[in-house]
Amino acid sequence: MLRLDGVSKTYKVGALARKDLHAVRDVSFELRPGEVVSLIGESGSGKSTIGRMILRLTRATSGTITFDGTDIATLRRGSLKEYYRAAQGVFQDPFSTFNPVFKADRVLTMIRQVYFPGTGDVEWRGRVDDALSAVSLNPDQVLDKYPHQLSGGQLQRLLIARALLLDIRLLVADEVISMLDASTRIDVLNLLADLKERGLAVLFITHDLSLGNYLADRTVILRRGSVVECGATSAVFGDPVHPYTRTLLASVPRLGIRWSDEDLDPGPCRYHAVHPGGGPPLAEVGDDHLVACFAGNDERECV
Amino acid sequence: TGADGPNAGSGGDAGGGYPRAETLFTSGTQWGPPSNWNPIMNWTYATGTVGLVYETLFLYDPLTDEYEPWLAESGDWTSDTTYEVTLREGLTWTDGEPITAEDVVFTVELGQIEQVPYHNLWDYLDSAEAVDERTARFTFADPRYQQWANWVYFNPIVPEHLWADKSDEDVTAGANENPVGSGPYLYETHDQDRQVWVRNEDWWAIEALDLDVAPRYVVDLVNTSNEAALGQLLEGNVDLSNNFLPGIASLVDGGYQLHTYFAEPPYMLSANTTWMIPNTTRAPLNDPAFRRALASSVDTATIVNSVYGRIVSAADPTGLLPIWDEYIDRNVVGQHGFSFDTGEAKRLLNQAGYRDTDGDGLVENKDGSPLELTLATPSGWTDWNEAARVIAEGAEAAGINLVSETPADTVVQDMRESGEFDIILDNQRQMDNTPWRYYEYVFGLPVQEQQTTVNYGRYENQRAWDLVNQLDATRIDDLDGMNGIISQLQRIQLTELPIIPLWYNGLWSQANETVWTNWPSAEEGSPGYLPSMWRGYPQRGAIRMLTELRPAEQQ
Amino acid sequence: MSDDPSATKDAFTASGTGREALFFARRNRKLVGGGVVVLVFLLVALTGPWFTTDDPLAYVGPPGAGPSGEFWFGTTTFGQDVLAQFVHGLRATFFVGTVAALIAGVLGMVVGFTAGYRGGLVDEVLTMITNVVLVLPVLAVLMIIAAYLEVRNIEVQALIIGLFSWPWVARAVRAQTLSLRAREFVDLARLSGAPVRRIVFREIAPNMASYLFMVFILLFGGSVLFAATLDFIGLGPTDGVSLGLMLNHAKQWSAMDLGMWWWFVPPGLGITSVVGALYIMNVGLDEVFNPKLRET
Amino acid sequence: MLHVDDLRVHYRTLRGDVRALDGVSFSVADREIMGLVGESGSGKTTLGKSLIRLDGRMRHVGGTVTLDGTELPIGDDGRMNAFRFNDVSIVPQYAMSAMNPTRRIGTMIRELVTSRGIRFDTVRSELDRRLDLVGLDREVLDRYPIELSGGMKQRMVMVISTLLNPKLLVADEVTSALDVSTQRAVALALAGFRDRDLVHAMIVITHDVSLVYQIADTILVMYAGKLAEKAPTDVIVERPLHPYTRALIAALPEVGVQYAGKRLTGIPGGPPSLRPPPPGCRFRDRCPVAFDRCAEQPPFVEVEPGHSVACWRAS
Amino acid sequence: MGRYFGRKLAIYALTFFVAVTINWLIPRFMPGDPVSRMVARAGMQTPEGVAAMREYYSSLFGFDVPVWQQYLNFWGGLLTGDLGVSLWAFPQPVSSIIVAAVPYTLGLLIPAILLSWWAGNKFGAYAARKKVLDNTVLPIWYVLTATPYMWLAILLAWALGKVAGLFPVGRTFSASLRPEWSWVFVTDLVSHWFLPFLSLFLVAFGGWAIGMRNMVIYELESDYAHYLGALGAPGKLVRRYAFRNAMLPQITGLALQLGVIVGGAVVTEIVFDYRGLGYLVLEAIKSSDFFLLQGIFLFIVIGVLVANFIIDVVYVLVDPRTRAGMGGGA
Ligand SMILES: Nc1ncnc2c1ncn2[C@@H]1O[C@H](COP(=O)(O)OP(=O)(O)OP(=O)(O)O)[C@@H](O)[C@H]1O
Ligand SMILES: Nc1ncnc2c1ncn2[C@@H]1O[C@H](COP(=O)(O)OP(=O)(O)OP(=O)(O)O)[C@@H](O)[C@H]1O
Ligand SMILES: [Mg+2]
Ligand SMILES: [Mg+2]
Repeated sequence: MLRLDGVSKTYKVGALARKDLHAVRDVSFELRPGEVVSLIGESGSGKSTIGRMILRLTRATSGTITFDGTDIATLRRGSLKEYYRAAQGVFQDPFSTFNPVFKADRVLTMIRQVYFPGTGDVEWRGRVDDALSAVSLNPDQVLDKYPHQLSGGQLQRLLIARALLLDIRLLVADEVISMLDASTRIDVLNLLADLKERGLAVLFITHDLSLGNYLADRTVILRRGSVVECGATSAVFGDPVHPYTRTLLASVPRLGIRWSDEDLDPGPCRYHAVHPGGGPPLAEVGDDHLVACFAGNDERECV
Repeated sequence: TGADGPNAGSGGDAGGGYPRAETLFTSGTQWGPPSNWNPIMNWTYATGTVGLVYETLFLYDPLTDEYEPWLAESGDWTSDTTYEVTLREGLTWTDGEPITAEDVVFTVELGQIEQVPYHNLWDYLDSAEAVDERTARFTFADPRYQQWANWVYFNPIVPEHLWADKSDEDVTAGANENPVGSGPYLYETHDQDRQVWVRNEDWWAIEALDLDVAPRYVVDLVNTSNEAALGQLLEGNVDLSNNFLPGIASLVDGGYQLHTYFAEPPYMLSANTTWMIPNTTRAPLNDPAFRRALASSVDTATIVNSVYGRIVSAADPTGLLPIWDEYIDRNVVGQHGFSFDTGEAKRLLNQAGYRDTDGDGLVENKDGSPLELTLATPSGWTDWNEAARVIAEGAEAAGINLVSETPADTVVQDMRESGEFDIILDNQRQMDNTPWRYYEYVFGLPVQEQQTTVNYGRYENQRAWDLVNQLDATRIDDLDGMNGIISQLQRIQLTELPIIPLWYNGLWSQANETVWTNWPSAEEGSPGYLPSMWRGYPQRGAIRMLTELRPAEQQ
Repeated sequence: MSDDPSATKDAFTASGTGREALFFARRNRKLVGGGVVVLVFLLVALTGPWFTTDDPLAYVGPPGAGPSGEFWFGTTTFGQDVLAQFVHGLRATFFVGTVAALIAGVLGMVVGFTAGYRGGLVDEVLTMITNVVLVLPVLAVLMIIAAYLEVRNIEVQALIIGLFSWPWVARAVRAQTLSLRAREFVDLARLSGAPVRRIVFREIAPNMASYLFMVFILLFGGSVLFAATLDFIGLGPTDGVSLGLMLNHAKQWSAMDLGMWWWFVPPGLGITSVVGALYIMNVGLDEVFNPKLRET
Repeated sequence: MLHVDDLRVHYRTLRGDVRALDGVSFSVADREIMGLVGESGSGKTTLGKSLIRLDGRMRHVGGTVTLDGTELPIGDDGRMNAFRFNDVSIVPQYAMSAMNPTRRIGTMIRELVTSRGIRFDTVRSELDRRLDLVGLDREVLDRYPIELSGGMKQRMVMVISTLLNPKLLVADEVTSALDVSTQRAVALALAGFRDRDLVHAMIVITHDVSLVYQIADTILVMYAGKLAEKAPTDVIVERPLHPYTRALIAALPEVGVQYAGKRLTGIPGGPPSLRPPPPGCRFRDRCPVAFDRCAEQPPFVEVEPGHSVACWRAS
Repeated sequence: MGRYFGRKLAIYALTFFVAVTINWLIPRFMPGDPVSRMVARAGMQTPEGVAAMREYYSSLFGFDVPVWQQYLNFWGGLLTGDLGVSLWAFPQPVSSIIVAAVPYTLGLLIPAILLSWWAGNKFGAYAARKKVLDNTVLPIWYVLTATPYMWLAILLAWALGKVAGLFPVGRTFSASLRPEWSWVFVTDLVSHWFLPFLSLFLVAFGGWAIGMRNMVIYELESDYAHYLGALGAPGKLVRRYAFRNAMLPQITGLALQLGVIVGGAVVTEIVFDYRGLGYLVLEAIKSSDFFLLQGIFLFIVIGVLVANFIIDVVYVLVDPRTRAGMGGGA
């Protein structure tokens, strides 16, 4: 359904935009209906940039992103609107996703103005109630309130409800839970899981490995804009190959297991084992399990 | 008042200043830094260049109507077409060279350069020659006695030995630093804000006329504004202010030791006439009847009393200055003169066919089209701006839609020269040796595309112009002859009203008596000279003011 | 002071808490006091001309008379009523301040929003222009322009002042827009298919409302002072009255040397009071909108 | 040895006082790292700040804090100054911006130390040692804060705060803004300070239970301005008694756990308002096991050695 | 860092170019032709005289070549310091008139700008920490900034000069003195300088004090100040840091205010009849001396640009954040 092909993003930074910052380099992956893909990486690795490119909030510098076979870069006004009917996003900070000047339910009204101008009040109210109950929100508690009167979890769910008002098939969830309390967070995660059951594809962006693992069918590990490892979640988490992935996993604080220095040794470069003389960016090391060369992106030689 | 008081720097040269008791501080003439000392550039040279340094053949005193031989010992018409001038004996330039008839001839011949202001001298002058060391003879093709009399007192003689090598540009636009003349003062120094002259101890008049100038230094201060000058005058930092100082009337009796020519209104001598100049090429201003109605609508008394606080006086209908009183034909004025009378103005309008057809209280043109006139005065000329408001109000009261506008003065100047105006104010004729200069201004022909000096209203009356030329060719001592012509001119002027005289501007002059006394005054026993340092006034006798000044008694 | 980054820092916190702001507004002595002064002067400016003569330039009294029962503020050298000139002049002051502030505010906002929201080359160019106008010595430019304008009335004056006062507004608005643009509700609006104009005016601008209001006050004050300066040096309107022109006239007719203090004290006091009260109101507003500055 | 006894700290606001700390009593032993966890708004930061410096709106309403037998004058800003840095110190939540941006770090430290009446030379060598300890180059002292990465700044602040070997160190959310690998380094550095006995006792505030589990000896759980439970780390994780603690632990996903396999559940509802808080047990409304008695505030009592809890069901 | 300055320089160069071009356009687009003006002033009576003079002045002012060449000549003259001839003080070169006036203006402006900035900052920082003081002086400062320059100047001149007679009003030094390095003269110069200086100082002072006060309040609320407080650093150190950091925006503020302050000097010089550039501007305007006006405008523009650049450099030197930001690294 959604396909990224060699997508790169270069930001021009510095005085007179003379410096290039390669935020995303040559990233490719695919998202199928009803599938959750989690995109994991440390801060600044380009996760949000990928999400924004998919939502066409930012344009890719090179590569193509296709949705149902259409290159989204070609979308114009009307067709873009249709694209947004099917693909929506929810962001990290629920408080900044709401315009603090206005009531929270304005995000719903905006959808009505653009997508359902002809809908009657009663019918609309019905839709809103449906969407809210899908995210287990009580309409009386959230409608007609200012954002600061609602909790982060409520706001985040309201945003998902907003997406549900449309017939979305793809949801980009960019760190939707990192600002939430441990207890609230799980509710939102469970909600996403339910949506997946309803056939929704979710791109789940996070830096928290345990959360990425909880939900995802497939996992993509990003480092400095490049994919270092990807594949089925069970494969990536069960048999992390790339040293970076291993470091990440070893650093995750887990209840019941204290940090130790084991598991950090990745052994010889598995990419080179497959492609000794170099080859595609990712090498297949198992069933639905790809990995990049162990060397960083900057070094040419793998030692 | 601290270091700034009149006695500051009284330690003499050693103290770094000009000894106060020996220095005369003047202001009111110089409106930009002293920038040239070229007597030919008679509109811009540093104050004192002519008079204190360069001198003229004669002085002319308008108050007594007398010519006083100055560099010249005498000057006479030896025939109808020849004039001979004899210089005093033993005159020298301040560099020691003798002043000779050749210098006089040279100066006159400079007029052949087109850019020299008196170039038109050669329209009627045939030749000039030095007869001997001291005598110069001028032969005229078409003698213009009045103009020539004007020339001999107004234009200074320059030294040939220093000027002969100058290029035409240098003569007409050069700065002439280090001026060498013959007068009572020498160039001392100048600065952005002042011109300083120091006494010439070898001045010829000390011996020849037993005259000497009292102040050792004359410091002429550059003006920034009139109000600043007032402050300086009140503090005694300026001895003579030739600035327009509104409100001075209320200060004369205020214990500031202020002195004016008259002790009561108008305090000042009248120096020139302010006219309202209608553009006679435009309807309805081309209609003498309308101009007359307009003239009657002006409340001159309010201008004199309120705008000027009575330091000016209302003008005679002819506009001739008080010094020219003898030339005014009272009969003509009695018959054709005008005065402020709103009712009369309305009557005249009605009679001439200007009626209020749309009932707004303002008359329309004869053809019924709306009539709207503007009176332009340069912005920042506050007294004129105020006066223009009063004029506009008076006109409105009479039913004339007259609006006062204040464009930048360059704009007004352009309007004036190109004739792109309805009505303006002007006052470009000073008191002078002959009313011919006045009538030349009023009737000057031919009208050119750009009118740069005369007849801005573009009034065309060949007969009047012929009379003016006839007047010019009349001898200056032929009073009856002059009056005969002038009377005819006045009849034309008052029936046609090409200009509308309103008030006499003063010869602005206020002195502080703290340091110097014996200022010119109308009082019995005081010197009656013109109290002004304005350009052109030293030769009108004002230089004699300096010879009459006395240091104040020191306490 | 006008470009004070501190003023922008917490502008966001202003929003959404309208009732709280109102609560603080009413309690804030600076805001209330300043507001009262401004309102009183506004009232005088609006109604005053009915109580004084129609023509403030008419010669209605004795020349140069001090304040008296008949002429509260005395008369000018010509016998014009200073009070009448004052109330008419106040009108001009409010007019110039408002119009110039509106022009500069709108220009600054348009440039600032465009530069901040569009970014890229548009931003570069606009920022460049802004900086160029910003470093021009504005008063010198205004003087030159004013000196050569043939028609000079209050409207023109307000216009040219407005045309040169916008750059710092543009800079501030751009900076705020940049930071607001990065906020996620803007992305959300884009995801909702809202057009650019709507995003700028319905999403970004309301968040800066309190800031823009304060900017307007500063612009108003600045314009009034600018206008007074121009008037004073004789480059003001060529007709009509204004407080600056009164000062100009008082100076030109030597009110100081003639001891006519009543001629030059009221106009200056009027300007200072109005602008000062507005500035103090601004501090009050800042305190209202910005919790950090509130007195505890 | 830190004793906190019935500490009450309120925030003054227009609409009445917020009772952010409503009677908390606990102690921290020497060489103990105590993790302080709880939901957002439960009063963790308030507690940390109370031990160091009350800000303008905070009011010390009651209770005492005793450190090694000396009572801290926490309500008196002036007298408290003598204890700060020397005896009690903090690594603040905002470590990213805690250093003066326009001063070289070394200069700032020198000025800070000097201002406390200590000659810089005397701590200079110690400073270098500490930098080595947390893995920072000594040359960072010549740099400006902006030239350091987040993790470096965090560690730098730790070094500064502990420079005078305080008896008590409060570390507030020191790792929240960092990514996992840096988080680990910083947390371990923190534990290192205790291990080398540079700090006697430490309170580590976080909302991440799994993180404190890695380094803390005991964990104190707060809920809505009150203490819920305190116990040694393993006890809290394995045998929590308070229903809130249990729910909190249960809501933590772990690597390897998938929703399909083990669906975690959150805690329904939200914490009560603290302005003023409702009577009785504050967790009552969200508690699956609440009963009548909960209308009364349960005391915070020790149910076994080192394990205290505030719940009627538990005691 | 080089790139940062490159960019700044580009802006300044562009500003300069724009300003010069505007400047060049002035006499060519505005009403009133300088040539006619000179001719008219001379009162030429004969048509030949008028024609000859026109020709002379046209070539003197360089109006006798095609427009593009006039523009190039203008730049050429500019770069060689030839700003043409003044009409107001004909035939003095504009440059020498400006050179004579500049010391007075700078003597007035530089102390007024720097002292008001320094004192305003000191005082503002001081007031920020004392609630009572703050509440009393803040309104005064606001009133000061709200005061029209000229009114304050008039009041000072009237009260201290005319009524109290403490200081002379008008002129740069007494007319009775010769400019020289003597005690009498210098005292006189200073006593004339004082009131204009004071008026400029006062009006600017309020603005700086307010700015500083606000900045310090924010700085005292910032994280590093809280951290220092938590470590028991004495208030003195915290305030010193707050002051230093608050100073940085004030430096930028100084650059921005320069243009405005130049304007203030114009007015002050008018009120006090002080012969600096401001007085020249007005004279040039009054007498439509385009060339002088062009020259002064250029001078002011260059002055403001140079001052801005210096301030930029200073700013970079004192604020590590800009340096780090500029490097592009960090
Ligand atoms: N608009 C932009 N202009 C310039 N650089 C940008 C822009 N947006 C992001 N970047 C840079 O691109 C890189 C990737 O940013 P991105 O936000 O995608 O990272 P991320 O993985 O989402 O990080 P985080 O976990 O902090 O959200 C970063 O170095 C960031 O600084
Ligand atoms: N300045 C303040 N004014 C009023 N109330 C405050 C203030 N600061 C905090 N509070 C309130 O005090 C309570 C405790 O806040 P505190 O910051 O201690 O929580 P926390 O546990 O640290 O939360 P977080 O995990 O979000 O940091 C909260 O209800 C909060 O709303
Ligand atoms: Mg991100
Ligand atoms: Mg906290």
